[in-house]
Amino acid sequence: MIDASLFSSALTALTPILFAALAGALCQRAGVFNISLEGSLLVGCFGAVAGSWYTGSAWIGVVVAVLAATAYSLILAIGSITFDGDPIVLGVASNLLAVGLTSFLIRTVFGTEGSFSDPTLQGLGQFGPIPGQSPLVYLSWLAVPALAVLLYRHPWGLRLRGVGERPEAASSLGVDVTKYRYGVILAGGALCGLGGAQLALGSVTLFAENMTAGRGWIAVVAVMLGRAHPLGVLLAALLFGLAEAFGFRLQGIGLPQQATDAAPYVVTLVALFLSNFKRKKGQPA
Amino acid sequence: MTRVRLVAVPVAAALLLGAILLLATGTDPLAAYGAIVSGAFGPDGIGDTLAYAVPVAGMATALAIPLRAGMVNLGGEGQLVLGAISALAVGLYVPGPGPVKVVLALLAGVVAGAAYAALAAVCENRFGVPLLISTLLLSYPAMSLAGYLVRFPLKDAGSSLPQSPQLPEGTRLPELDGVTTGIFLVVAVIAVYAVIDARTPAGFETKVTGWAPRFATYAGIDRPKLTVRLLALSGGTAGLVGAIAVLGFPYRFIDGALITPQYTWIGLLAALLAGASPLGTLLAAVFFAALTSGGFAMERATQVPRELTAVLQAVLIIFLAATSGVFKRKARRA
Amino acid sequence: MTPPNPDAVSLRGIVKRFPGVLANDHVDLDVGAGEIHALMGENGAGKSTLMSVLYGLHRPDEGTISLHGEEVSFGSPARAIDAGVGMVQQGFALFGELTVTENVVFGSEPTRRGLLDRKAATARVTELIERHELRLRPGDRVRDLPVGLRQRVEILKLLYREADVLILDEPTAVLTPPETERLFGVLRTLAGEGRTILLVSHKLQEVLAVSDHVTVLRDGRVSARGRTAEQTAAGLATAMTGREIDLGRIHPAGTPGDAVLEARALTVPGVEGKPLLDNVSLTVRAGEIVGIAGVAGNGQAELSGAITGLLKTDGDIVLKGQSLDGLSVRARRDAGLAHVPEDRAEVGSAPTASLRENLAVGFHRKQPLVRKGFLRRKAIDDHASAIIQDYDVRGAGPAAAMGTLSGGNQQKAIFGRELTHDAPFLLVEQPTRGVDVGAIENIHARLVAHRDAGHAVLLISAELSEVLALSDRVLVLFEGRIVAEFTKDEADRHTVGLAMAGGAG
Amino acid sequence: NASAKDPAAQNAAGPALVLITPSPVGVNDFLKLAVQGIEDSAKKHNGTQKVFQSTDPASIQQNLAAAVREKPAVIVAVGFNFADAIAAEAERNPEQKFLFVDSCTTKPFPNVTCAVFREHEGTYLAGAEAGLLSRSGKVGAVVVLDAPQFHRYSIPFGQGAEKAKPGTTLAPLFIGGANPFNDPARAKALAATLAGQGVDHVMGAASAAGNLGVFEAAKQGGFFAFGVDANQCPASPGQVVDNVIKRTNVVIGDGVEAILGGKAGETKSYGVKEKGISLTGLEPDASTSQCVVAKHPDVLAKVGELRDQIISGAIVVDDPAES
Ligand SMILES: Nc1ncnc2c1ncn2[C@@H]1O[C@H](COP(=O)(O)OP(=O)(O)OP(=O)(O)O)[C@@H](O)[C@H]1O
Ligand SMILES: Nc1ncnc2c1ncn2[C@@H]1O[C@H](COP(=O)(O)OP(=O)(O)OP(=O)(O)O)[C@@H](O)[C@H]1O
Ligand SMILES: [Mg+2]
Ligand SMILES: [Mg+2]
Repeated sequence: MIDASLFSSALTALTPILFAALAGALCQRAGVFNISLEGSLLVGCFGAVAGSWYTGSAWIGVVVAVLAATAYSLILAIGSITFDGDPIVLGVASNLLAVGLTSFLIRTVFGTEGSFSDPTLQGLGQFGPIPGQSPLVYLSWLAVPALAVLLYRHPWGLRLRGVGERPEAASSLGVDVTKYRYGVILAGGALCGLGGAQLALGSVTLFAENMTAGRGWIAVVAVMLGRAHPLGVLLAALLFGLAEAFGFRLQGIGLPQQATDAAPYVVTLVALFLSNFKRKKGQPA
Repeated sequence: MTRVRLVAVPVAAALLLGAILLLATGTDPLAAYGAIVSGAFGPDGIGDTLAYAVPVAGMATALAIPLRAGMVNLGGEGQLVLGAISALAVGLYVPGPGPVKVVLALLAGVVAGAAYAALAAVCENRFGVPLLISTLLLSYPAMSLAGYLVRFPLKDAGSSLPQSPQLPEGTRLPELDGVTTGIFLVVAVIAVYAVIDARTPAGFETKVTGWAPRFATYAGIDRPKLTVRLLALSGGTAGLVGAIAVLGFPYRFIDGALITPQYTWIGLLAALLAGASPLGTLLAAVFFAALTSGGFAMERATQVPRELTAVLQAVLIIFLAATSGVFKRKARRA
Repeated sequence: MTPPNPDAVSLRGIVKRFPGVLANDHVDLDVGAGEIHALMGENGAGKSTLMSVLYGLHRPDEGTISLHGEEVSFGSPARAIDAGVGMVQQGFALFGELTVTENVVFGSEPTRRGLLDRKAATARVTELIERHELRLRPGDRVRDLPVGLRQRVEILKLLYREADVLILDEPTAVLTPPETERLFGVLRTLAGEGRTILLVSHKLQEVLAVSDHVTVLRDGRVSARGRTAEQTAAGLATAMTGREIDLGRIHPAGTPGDAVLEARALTVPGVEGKPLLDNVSLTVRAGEIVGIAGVAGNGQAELSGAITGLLKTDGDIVLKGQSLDGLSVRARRDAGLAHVPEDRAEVGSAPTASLRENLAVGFHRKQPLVRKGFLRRKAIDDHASAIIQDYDVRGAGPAAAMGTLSGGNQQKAIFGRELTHDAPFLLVEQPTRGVDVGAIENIHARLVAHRDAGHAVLLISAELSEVLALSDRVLVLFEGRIVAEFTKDEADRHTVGLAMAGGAG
Repeated sequence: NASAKDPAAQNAAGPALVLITPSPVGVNDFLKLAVQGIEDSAKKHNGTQKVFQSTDPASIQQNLAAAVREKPAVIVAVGFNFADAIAAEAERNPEQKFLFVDSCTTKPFPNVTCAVFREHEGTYLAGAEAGLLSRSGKVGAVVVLDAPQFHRYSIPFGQGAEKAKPGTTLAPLFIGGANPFNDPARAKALAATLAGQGVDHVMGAASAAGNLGVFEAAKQGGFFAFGVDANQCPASPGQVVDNVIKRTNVVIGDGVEAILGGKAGETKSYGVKEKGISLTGLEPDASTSQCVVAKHPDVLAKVGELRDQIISGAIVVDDPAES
């Protein structure tokens, strides 16, 4: 039941979620509620495949993914910051737009529908000591301490947390709240771009309509469960990835697929209960 | 008047952007838009539009109810599906005369959806899991459960598909011109919601909670209780929509059939767009339904890909968010 | 033609307009180095606006700013900070989740190899704390600090930035007399070092006590200015309001009747052993105002929460013979409780909703607003109009959003709503915080009239003079316990002040 | 895109044909073959054709209704999701002729001609290939949903393998999740999971996009996969052993011809015998198919024998969907 390939497949599966959850955590810290992760991931997937296809280089694909998802996150940034729109409306709308837009683009850019792939499409390939993992997998793990350092050891992180807690106070101390908020949303877009690139060029090498299949929403949950701390988010994503990979095993021993489908969500919910119980202790009634 | 202008400007902008997209792909925008309008509201299309509008408006109303108090229910899909499968089970297995079974099935849908949504409220009240997350997380197991049920205990014996048997003739909601008579139930729910919202103390307390949660608590409005109540109403409405769906054509539960059309998400968008006001939500839902059915008609008639309407729809919302005060950020915390 | 010894700060002809409001109308202000300059005026007179212009938060529409004779133009606080201007804003600008050190260095952090240099930051902050005897611990989280200490963190921020022009906008609004004294001590020292201090305040006595010069604004224009030594309280009040104000008004004592509210052994456990509210018992009678004096953070919030039911507590409360044990907020209100909360924007009202809706809250399940289960629009309108008229809420009709009212008028509306309940017991918290002298007079008169109509009133206020002026009995809350009780005659500034600092009981 | 592909044909005098698909055609090989079938039919009968693509149950119903309004000679619907909708329309419009491919209405209608496939026969043959080629004695399948319809791609695979090499075991896994028909990453993870358990031949019935995930896993894990519907070997040369092909184009051509010829209301089942189902490796162009099996003539010979036994009725492959 538990073997190296369990961890290996869990690792591959959680990487896009981890990137998106880190994006969400960063935004949360700066007081931006970002539920457009799903859409940004999908745009990243598309950008990655388009970039790789037209240049023949997977790495340029990654760059295009980052640029595309970053540009896409401008919707949330401009809408919620410059025009003070509701971030939930914008998030739901941009998730829906991402599905429509990428479907539209497969038709216009690749002249096909549903999905696009080609044997000559360049993927990221394998790298490093763990078999079957793309370089972006390692990058996602590096991003965790990097973001932790940024948030807790760098002046930007301090200011960013201040912006998240009391924007008017931060602004009165000469910190440009708008700039920081734009910064986190765009950086979040870039992280989602990496997540999308991993999904479309690392996990597999193709683009399929709506291929993110809810991973961005899981990231939203991971941000919550991980209390918007990079390490916490990593643990939450890991928990989800392991629960899913473990669910695959359980199918192998005869549990119906529908039961194993539900497992990761139930595990996550239980983890949320437990983490809240622990927090509740020691507080006044 | 200003309200009209607030909506008109973004609509015009979205149409313009759509026209540019269309020209870029070498299509006459007027012909395409004409096809959408005639496809959505023409004699052939209005039925399609209404058929979409029933579940979308129903789900939009379901999600608007807690949204009025600033509570976002992201678990509409699970509640919808549970309502559908419960109604189906009652319709199939409870003995009795047809009309009674229809009523019982509808009730079962309402109760199942309500109970499940209330569970999410309890998760917030008792375990501190924010509603947004608890509703979302609970949604997936519900969909899996329904999938399991139609795969095993409720499966259609004659078929190899993950679907239930059809409900017997008498246990169905009849159709009028391809539109389920469930439309009257949905309209009734919206009417009741509109009256409660505008004219009753309960509706007033809901709105107060939406405006300023701490003020509501100070004034003696019991938020945990209200959360349970609103979620139950929301889930109950979602369950009703599910029940109407299975009691209507094709009179059975097919795994995934209520999920793939995105009724829930489009409904949520409509509710958010209208600030959860009852009539605004209905209007927005019908508008989105028309855009969807018009999109298919346009594709059939002009070769323009229907995704264009999805793009138009989202662009419109983003323009609305950006240029008008229709849904400015509220004092709402996740 | 620069004068030989130019002023440290010189504002010339400052004009600042907001949509529909002329907040500053050609204001001139000169402040010398080493001077404490007080700025006074009614709510909305334009004090904060003027200071914000100086601090770079607003750009003036007209006029110039000079520092030490050199004209400057700040686009942002960052530029003002660089030029040596610092500001403690009305209400705090602190981050509760961050430590004292982090709050202090926020925005101009010391770095080493690109990262935050925590050591250097702590060392610098510790040094400043010691030099100015501010008695703070650099590692404490600000959220855990009482208000008085938070104010010191604000001062520390200015010192850290080496500001030589210090702006303090109503810094004493939340401080007790001893804390205020300490703050003024620090200010005097700083002025002695040659720094320039601009102090915004509504409190006449304070201004007279601490400042060297004073400028009064009315409706955005300077209505009086001069050396403080040459001013009188009555003169300043008239300059602020444009009318005579009876400052020394003594309200006659009430005639207490039967006990309305009896609280016994109220206890709220704290995080680390020490209870936040410790075995508090008190009685409030009909026709009596009982004042709770105390430094903010000594259990006032918990006491209020215990009574209103917003907080779960041990102990027992009886209102009009009915035990409130286990009753919800709503049941308590039904049992005869009315409540004016401390935070009028978030707790006491819904700023985005209309006045009509704000005023209906609490009446929305009762006759005549409801008939046969349905709300009556006309009745709701009439209800709102009546309160607006009775309580002299100015500047808006029933349809206006609450948030568009001025602070004083918001407070009047909330008072109107709560007093209209005609409940036997009224809990009032900080009724005049941030409200100008004119409005204070009005609110105080209302409270006394309410008492005289036979209601029981529990007044919680950080404003000692207010407690003394209104209360028939004064209880002092210190570290969660009632440490002293005074009758109206016994209570005086000195003895009560001493008890508030823990020096009695 | 959606409608007439060949404007010149619009003026043709022959019959009008409408094809309705349950999901976008795109790279879906099964549907691509259907489109090819309708195009060939239109050309052959000098008629016109249109394709309406649906995305969900609601749009299926609408497209069908729209097609009925056009009153074409034949409405062709491909995919099991049409059963209820066709039954309803056929009842309401007795004059309209329907060709229903891949499934049938529960109740027969005189104006509905059905063409169904016996995919399990092909899967059985593919399983036999897997059994013969497997070194580990373990074969597997990655299938979209855990439902009888889709068990046609898993259970017979194991049976065929067991037949070819007794003792071979089958491990099936199902995709499920939030988006079972479009989640290549999950399909890949499942295939990799199977490989981790020692499986070295995997039947891929994971949807158009999902199978690509299975093939990638095969490439990375050094194992082999089988495709469905059409020749998927070129998608991952060297990794795909063979494919269970469904000749939708042929079936549509036959069906349209029969209906235009006046025969309607029949159900015809297409299996190996009727050449509706086959393996790429058993086709004439196997050598250019890029399939791995082409390099194993011995295997093909044995599988060819099994095919003949199925055709002759000596072997009857159980239909897992009829349990
Ligand atoms: N940030 C703001 N944006 C828009 N309008 C504002 C803002 N702040 C205050 N106002 C408006 O300016 C007006 C005066 O506000 P302010 O609170 O300063 O009044 P005030 O003169 O102090 O009244 P009072 O003496 O009753 O407290 C109000 O109508 C208020 O709505
Ligand atoms: N951002 C703003 N937008 C619009 N109007 C404003 C804004 N800020 C202040 N005002 C208005 O400008 C006027 C002056 O306000 P300001 O805050 O300077 O008064 P103040 O003297 O500080 O009053 P208080 O004693 O209540 O603090 C008021 O009428 C206020 O409503
Ligand atoms: Mg004011
Ligand atoms: Mg001010």
